[in-house]
Amino acid sequence: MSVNGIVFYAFAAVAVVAALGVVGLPELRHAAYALAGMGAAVGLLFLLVGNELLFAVQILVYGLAVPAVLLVAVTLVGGRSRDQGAGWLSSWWPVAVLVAVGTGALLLGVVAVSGDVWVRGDYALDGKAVTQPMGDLIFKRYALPFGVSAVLLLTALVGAVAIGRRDDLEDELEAAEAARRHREERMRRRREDRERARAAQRPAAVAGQAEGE
Amino acid sequence: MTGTLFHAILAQTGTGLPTTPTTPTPTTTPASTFPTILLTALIFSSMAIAVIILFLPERTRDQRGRIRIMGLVGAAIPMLFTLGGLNFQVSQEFSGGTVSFEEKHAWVTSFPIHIDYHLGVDGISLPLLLLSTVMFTVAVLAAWKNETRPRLFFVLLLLLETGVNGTLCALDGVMFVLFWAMELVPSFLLIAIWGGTGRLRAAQRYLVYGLISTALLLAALLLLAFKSQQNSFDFDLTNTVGLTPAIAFTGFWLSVAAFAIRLPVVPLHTWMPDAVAEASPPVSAIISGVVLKLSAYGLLRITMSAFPLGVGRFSFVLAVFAVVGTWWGFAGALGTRDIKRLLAYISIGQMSGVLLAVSAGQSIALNGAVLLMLANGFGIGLLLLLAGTLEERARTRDITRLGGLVWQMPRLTALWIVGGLTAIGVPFLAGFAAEFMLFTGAFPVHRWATVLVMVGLLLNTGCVLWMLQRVFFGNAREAFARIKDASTLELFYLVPLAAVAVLLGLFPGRLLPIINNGVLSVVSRINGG
Amino acid sequence: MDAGIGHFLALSALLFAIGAFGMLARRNLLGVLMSAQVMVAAATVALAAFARFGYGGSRPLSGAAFAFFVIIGGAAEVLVATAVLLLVHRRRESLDVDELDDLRG
Amino acid sequence: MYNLAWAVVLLPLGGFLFAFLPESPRRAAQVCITFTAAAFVVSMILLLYRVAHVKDNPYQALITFWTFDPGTKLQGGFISDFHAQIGVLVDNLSCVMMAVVSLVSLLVQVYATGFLRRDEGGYTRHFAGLVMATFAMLALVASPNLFGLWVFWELLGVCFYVLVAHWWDRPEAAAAARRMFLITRIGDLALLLGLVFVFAKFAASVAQVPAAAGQTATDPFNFFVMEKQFSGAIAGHVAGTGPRTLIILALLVLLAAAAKSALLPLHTWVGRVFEEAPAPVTALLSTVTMSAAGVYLVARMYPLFEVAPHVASVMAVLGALTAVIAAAVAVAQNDIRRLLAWSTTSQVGLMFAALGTGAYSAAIFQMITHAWAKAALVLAAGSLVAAYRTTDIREMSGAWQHMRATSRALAVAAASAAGVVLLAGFWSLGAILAGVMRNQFPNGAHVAGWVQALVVVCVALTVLLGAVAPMRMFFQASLGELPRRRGFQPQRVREVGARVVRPTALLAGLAALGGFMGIPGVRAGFSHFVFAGTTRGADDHALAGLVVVGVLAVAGAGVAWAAHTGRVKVPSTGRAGALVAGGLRLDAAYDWAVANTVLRAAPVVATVDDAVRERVLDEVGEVVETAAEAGRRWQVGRIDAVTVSAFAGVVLVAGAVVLGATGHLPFTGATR
Amino acid sequence: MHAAMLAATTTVSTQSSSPFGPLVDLWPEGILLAGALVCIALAALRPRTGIATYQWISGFSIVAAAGTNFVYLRGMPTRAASPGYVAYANGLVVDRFTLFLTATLCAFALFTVLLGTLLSERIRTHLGEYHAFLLLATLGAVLLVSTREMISMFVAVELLGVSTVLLVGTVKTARRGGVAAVKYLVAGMVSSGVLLYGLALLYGIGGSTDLIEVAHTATHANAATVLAMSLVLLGLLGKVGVVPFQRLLPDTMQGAPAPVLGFVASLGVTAVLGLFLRVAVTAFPAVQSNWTALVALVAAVSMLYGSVLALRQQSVRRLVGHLVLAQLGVTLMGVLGWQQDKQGLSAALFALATSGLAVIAVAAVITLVEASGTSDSVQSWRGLSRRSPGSAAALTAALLSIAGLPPMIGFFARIFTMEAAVLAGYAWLLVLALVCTVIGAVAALRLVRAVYAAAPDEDALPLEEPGTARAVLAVCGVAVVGLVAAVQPLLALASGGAGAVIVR
Repeated sequence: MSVNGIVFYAFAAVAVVAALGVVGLPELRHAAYALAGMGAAVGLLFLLVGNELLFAVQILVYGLAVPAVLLVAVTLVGGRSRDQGAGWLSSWWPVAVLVAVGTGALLLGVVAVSGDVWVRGDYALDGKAVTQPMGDLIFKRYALPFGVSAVLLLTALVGAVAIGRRDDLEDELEAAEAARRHREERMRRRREDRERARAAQRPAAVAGQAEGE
Repeated sequence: MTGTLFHAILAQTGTGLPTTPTTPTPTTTPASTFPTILLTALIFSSMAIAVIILFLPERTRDQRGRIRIMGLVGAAIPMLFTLGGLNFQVSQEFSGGTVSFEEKHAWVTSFPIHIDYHLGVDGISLPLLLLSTVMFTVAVLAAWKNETRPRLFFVLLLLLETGVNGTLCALDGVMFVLFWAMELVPSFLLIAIWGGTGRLRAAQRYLVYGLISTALLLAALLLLAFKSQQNSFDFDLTNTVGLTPAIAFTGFWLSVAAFAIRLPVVPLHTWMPDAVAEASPPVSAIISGVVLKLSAYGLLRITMSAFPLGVGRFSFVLAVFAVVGTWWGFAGALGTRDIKRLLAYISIGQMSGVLLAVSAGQSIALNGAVLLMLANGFGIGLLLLLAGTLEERARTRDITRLGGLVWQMPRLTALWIVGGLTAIGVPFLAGFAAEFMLFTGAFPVHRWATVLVMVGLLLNTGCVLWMLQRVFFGNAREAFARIKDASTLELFYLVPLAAVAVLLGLFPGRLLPIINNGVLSVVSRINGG
Repeated sequence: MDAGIGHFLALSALLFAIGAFGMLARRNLLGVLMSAQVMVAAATVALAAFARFGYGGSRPLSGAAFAFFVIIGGAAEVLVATAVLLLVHRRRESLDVDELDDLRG
Repeated sequence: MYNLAWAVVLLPLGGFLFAFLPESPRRAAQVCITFTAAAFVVSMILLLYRVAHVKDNPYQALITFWTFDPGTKLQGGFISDFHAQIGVLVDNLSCVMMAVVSLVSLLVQVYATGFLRRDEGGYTRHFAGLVMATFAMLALVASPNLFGLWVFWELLGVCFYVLVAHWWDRPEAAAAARRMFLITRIGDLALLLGLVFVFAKFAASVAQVPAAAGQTATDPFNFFVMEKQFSGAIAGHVAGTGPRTLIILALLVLLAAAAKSALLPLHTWVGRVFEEAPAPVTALLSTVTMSAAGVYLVARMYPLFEVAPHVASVMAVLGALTAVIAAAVAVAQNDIRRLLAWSTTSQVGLMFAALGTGAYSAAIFQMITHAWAKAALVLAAGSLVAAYRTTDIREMSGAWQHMRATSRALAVAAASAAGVVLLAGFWSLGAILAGVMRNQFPNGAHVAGWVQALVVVCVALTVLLGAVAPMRMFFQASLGELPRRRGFQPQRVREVGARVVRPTALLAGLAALGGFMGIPGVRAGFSHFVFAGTTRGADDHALAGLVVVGVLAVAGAGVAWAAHTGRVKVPSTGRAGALVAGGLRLDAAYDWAVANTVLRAAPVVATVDDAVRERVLDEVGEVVETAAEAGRRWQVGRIDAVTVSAFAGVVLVAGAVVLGATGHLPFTGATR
Repeated sequence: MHAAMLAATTTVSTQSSSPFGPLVDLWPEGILLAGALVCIALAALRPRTGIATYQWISGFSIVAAAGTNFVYLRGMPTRAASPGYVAYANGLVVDRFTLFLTATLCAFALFTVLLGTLLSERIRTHLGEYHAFLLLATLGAVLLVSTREMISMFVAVELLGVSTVLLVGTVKTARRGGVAAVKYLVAGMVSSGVLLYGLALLYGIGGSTDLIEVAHTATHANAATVLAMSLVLLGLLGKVGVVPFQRLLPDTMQGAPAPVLGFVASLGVTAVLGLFLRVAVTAFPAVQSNWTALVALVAAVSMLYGSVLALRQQSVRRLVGHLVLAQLGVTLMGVLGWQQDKQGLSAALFALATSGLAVIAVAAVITLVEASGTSDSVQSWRGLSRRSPGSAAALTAALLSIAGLPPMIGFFARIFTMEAAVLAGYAWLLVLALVCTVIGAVAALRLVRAVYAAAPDEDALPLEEPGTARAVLAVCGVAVVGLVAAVQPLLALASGGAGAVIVR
């Protein structure tokens, strides 16, 4: 086994373990840390395939930024499920296991039988810097997605602010909203009362009419 | 029209010489000189009026009155168009061709299978158009006193009329389905809103059966369009193409099932007495008198024209259904105490006669079948309207609780008798020529079935008479002492209907050349034309 | 033995399945969000591996570029998702998948 | 000249239409009577003209009611136009019939003006109905083809449905009308089937029949065309037909006639109608319309029965049995209306027996004399019932003193009906007996010997028994003193007025003298004028018939006298007696059968419908609805439901597609 | 700013370019973006700006963006051989397909903007952002329908998805809005994950992010290709919201604010399904039988699920959601006959455009009804016809159209898709579609019956009908019926678009 192989297995093991941590650690805080670990491990794998740019971006985004945002969120919401007794897994987790195993089996199975279907080019990575070609690609060939990504990020930012901020007017709006709900609820109750009264009056023979909404 | 008839009588009675049947004299005026927008105008005028009514207010009495007037206008315009067209055709003896007033425009051409905006009437649809438009006009009058949501009522009624008239005029499969299904929702709502106590369930059943029928019809038409290799839904084209037996049989059964649901044919009929009994009188008259005739029309227009192989192959099965239908109708009529249900069962029995004609596939029988549709439409329609007036007065439709009403309402009783005798095919009323020709035509093909249908219809007769006797004759009853006879309005719309039934019975010969012209094109398909 | 395309793909599939399990099984929506990021990472691993070992066919490094955009898109997604989750939490005092069940038949 | 036939037919129709114009019922009645009288006058003119021009060919004129050229081949490869024509046919038979019908109708209507109270509701309706029935019957006898005959045959039934139900506030009256209508509808149906059968069998070959003068060659329903067709069929000249065809057709016609004329076992409506209908209606119905229509139909279709002698035998036997049984039952009746009803049935049975053995002229002759006698009897009986307020003849007596004219008419009519020597019935019964003994159809055919023997015996018995009932009725009602019983109003027993008496008397007079037109051997006699076939048959056995009838009739009258004076017991006790007195109770048996089959089954049908609708078809919908409801409830709102279902679905679908593509799935139908 | 940046980059244009030169192919996108930026800026600078201003801005942007279509159309080659202008390595394709869908999407967006009036009270803290998200979502949608390249596709999907999440959750105080946003988000993450993994595998097989090149390279129907195809298509269908993502539409529609409900079910669905059409017919020639089988399966189950589950829904919104789901199944059925001679794609495009209109009409009615304080339960919609006859009529027409009943325009959509499916050999699907049509119609008419046949609650208010909403209602309601007269022109346009998308 070459160094390359050893390094891969090491990073892969870390990534898998960290991923398991993300899905399996009861404490959300720990899961967020695990996510950072997984991001870093994957970033290192990017380095293994010789892509420094991706490595850098991955470490920045998934190693740092995303876990940080999530950690903040976790802190804001209190870290863990409110109901400690019910555990961190939803009640349907056996189904989830089944589905996940199915997914894994499907993907791994296909990968296993598809050893030679992948496209092979003549581009030799070794000894060549990829950052420059990557930059060319991103800014020339993929200029449109790049621009759109910028718009996407802008949207996300504006959206996060718009959704996340707590406005002065919010209480007022909330009161109006509560009034709406209250009114709907009241109308519903009244209607149900009327329905009951009508059903009581009506002889059983013409119960067919009760069907009408 | 009648003038020329009397002239003919006098001319014939004056001599003792052999008379020859009047042969159509070729005329030089082609039918196409008539404005070809006629049918479009006929179909959509009622819809246009409906749209106008939609925007009229209905708060005050005057406003409601205006709505009624508009409703009458919306129903009368198509009737005038139809009468004009009929008169034109009577004078022309359909010499201009099988289909007249034809309008054909390419509609959808981007698709592999084209759809045409193709309208036209032939000898089968024109008389039925008369039935439809007259009945709708009468229904508007019959609903004159309706004070609950008149706007919606008339809008729905006029939309229904558009659907019915469109179905009768459509000469393209998609247009046929379009109009065929278009009447579904208005009639569903008409039952569900203005009906009796069980209206919602009845409406629901009506709807579901109607939808299934539409789906089956669509399947049949798609099959036809695909398999006939004509790349068009147009009846003209698709009908001329021979299909393989398997396809023809499949399409045949699909279309038969579609129409059997709505005809209705036993055992698919169970929704029908329900719907007729629960709907308000004008609506039940329209549904039973007009809408259900569309399926009989469809049997001729689609099943027989497009899938003649199936008609030939499964003729006997259809005849069996016809026999079962008449007898079942009789038994049901005998077994019910509700006048409207009784009328519905009578109608089921009579429409089975149409099925018999279809199974026979003979021109005489089919002529009789078309006449029977008219007679049944006018007769049952009249009776259902009368049942409405009766229920309005006596507050019940239970035959066993009624009696001796002739003392209070002699005029209405007279109309009941005319309607009843029309329905049972007494000479000189509309049903007579129909049944006679139907039996005469069908007998050579299905002897025993014809005999059994005849007996079944005879028994239907008995039911009608028995009902009339129980309801109207006997001692006057105290409970009904305050009942009044027909009002002027009621006479205004009921008497013309009865008159039409009588006229149709006296002079079926005026319509027969027209009808036969349409029937011949159908029969020619059966005979491999 | 060097790590080949198969290894990377196997790792990717494994990560994808793990992420899927987390998405389905985690009770807290933030946990679901994190698990989703595992799935995204699985995809980027596959893309990068294809870009390396498949040499990207006629379009060298396209996969790597794709991975780049995926990472950026993922970040945007996390941002918005977090904001929405915080909003919901502020209203409902809960982020449990089985408690937010207003929308039902 | 023969065009006058149109006037005969249409004048009553005019009467019907104009009857509704005047306000007063009296005027309406006058209008009806006037038009009927006009029709009678014209028909007499026509008859006399015809008598004077007896060599003329039959005259036909037609209105095409509707017709069309089907234009295509029918199955079986023949082409035929369809004709629905009505019209008039003037030949000897129809001339005579028109005259008799219009005369009897006229007299009955006159009688009705006195019989009915004007203040009663339905006066106008009654007259309109009578005149409409007259129109229907006149048009029926004048019909030149079977189609027209059937049309008016139906119309006649409808008219009498209305007429019989004149007192419709009585449920029994309405029930009687309904019973009559439905039973005669059987006949209508049979006749309709016959029409259909004719068209199916003979329409193809009409073109081969040479058109006679005044005929439409292509109308398969025309009587003259049919005559040729029948002979052609028996000779094997008409494709697709043969003796069997003719037998079926003849049976249908016989059934139609039997229902209309109330032969056994379809006679059950007659008694009820006699009980419930007004006397004028009964008089018209039992003489020249309903009963006569059946006889007339057979007479018109005689060419058919000539070539179907087996059916003729059936008809003869049926008629003879009906005659003798009904005569026997009539003897046992004490109800005057039932007595007359059974008597009528018996007489009509005789006519059928005569027709069935070739005695065509005799049957028609009997129909006419019977019409006069029975009309007089019914009208007189109506007067008696009105006077005595009872229908039981045992409670009537002494009319001779107080209702002299009616009683005289009754006496004459009863004697005539009984066949007392020299009265009309004597001649006609004699002709029938002679004809039966002769047993020869115009084409030379005859019924089997044993049939003939049976028929002869039956006819003779009928003459004997048939004389008893009317004579007994006369003795009982007229002789003796007025009855003394509680509530009886002697002052009511008096003549109502000339309008009632004169028609009765006139009819009785006809019943007395009208028979002289049919004295055998006289050159201008009835059988020289009305006969079947092209030439008149021989007059064998005429004298024998007359002698036997004379003896039997007198004997019967004697029996009646004996019964009246109590020397002979009317068999009205015991099981058999009760059965006979009750009129065989066939109607009750029918009622029972209907009630236990159809009426039991009908509600079942409604139940089945409901069950199918609600238990089966609604259930199908219910299954879908249940599924939908279950699915809706399954849509729990929790968020992982979305992800789990989505992911599971993705894995399943993708897995299925992948496995399907690599051939690991057994089902590969999706990968087309 | 972005426009400038985009202008500065060089493009790799392989085919003919637009009348404006390659850089200006982004006219509609640029206009929409500019509109969004203006909205954001205005919201930041003048927070008190009323909704009318934003509606003017957004409306103008949308109309202008749609208007550029005519400019493109003027020089558009009609021959299918050179279907249109291509730029950014197939990342931007402007052909008749794009133009048809762009116009459709802009129409949907415009209607949504106009419906916003009744929402303005509830979102007055972030009116500007709301309109910006609308425009950005439209931008994402327009990009989606004009790309056949993986990266652009993915980014546009993300943009549309993120904007939609924000729109669904835009009424921050609403109890259900946030949950709906979360549901949409979570489902979107699942579908994104699936789509992404599928795209990754596809890249591995095809060696390029350009689907045209992938189609040329991936010529073997092996397991990996099939899996990639399945994942890509299922991912995209997941974004649309058909089976197996069957809960997406009903849930989102139940929770979203009423105008957004229509937006999601019309614009969102149309855009992604448009992309789906392009991807399906472009990228997988080797596994054609497999992807049609998959689509047939999904279509069948969607139809059945949607129509059956619609039967008993208590909520009007969910009812409509399920009807739309069934309608999407029918639309997918049309995709089966994707070859040019079967016109399945035209049918699908036709169905998308028409059903979108109907959905917007329903959304307009829901907006109006709920603005009067009525909840979304079928029970409380009883007697609507007496409270607002016009709304009831439009609702009926629109529901029937979605359910595919004659004589509404939706019936034609159904006929065409059925025809295409049958031409492609899927007769069994026709049978199923007919059954589902019946069931779906029953479900739709249940609401119609409630609206017409029952009396309204005594305390129900008459509807307030502001001009813009009424205009939307009138236009869509009339269009649903009136377009029947214009089936052929519309179908011809769709057919032109469909002709362009099939690359030989």
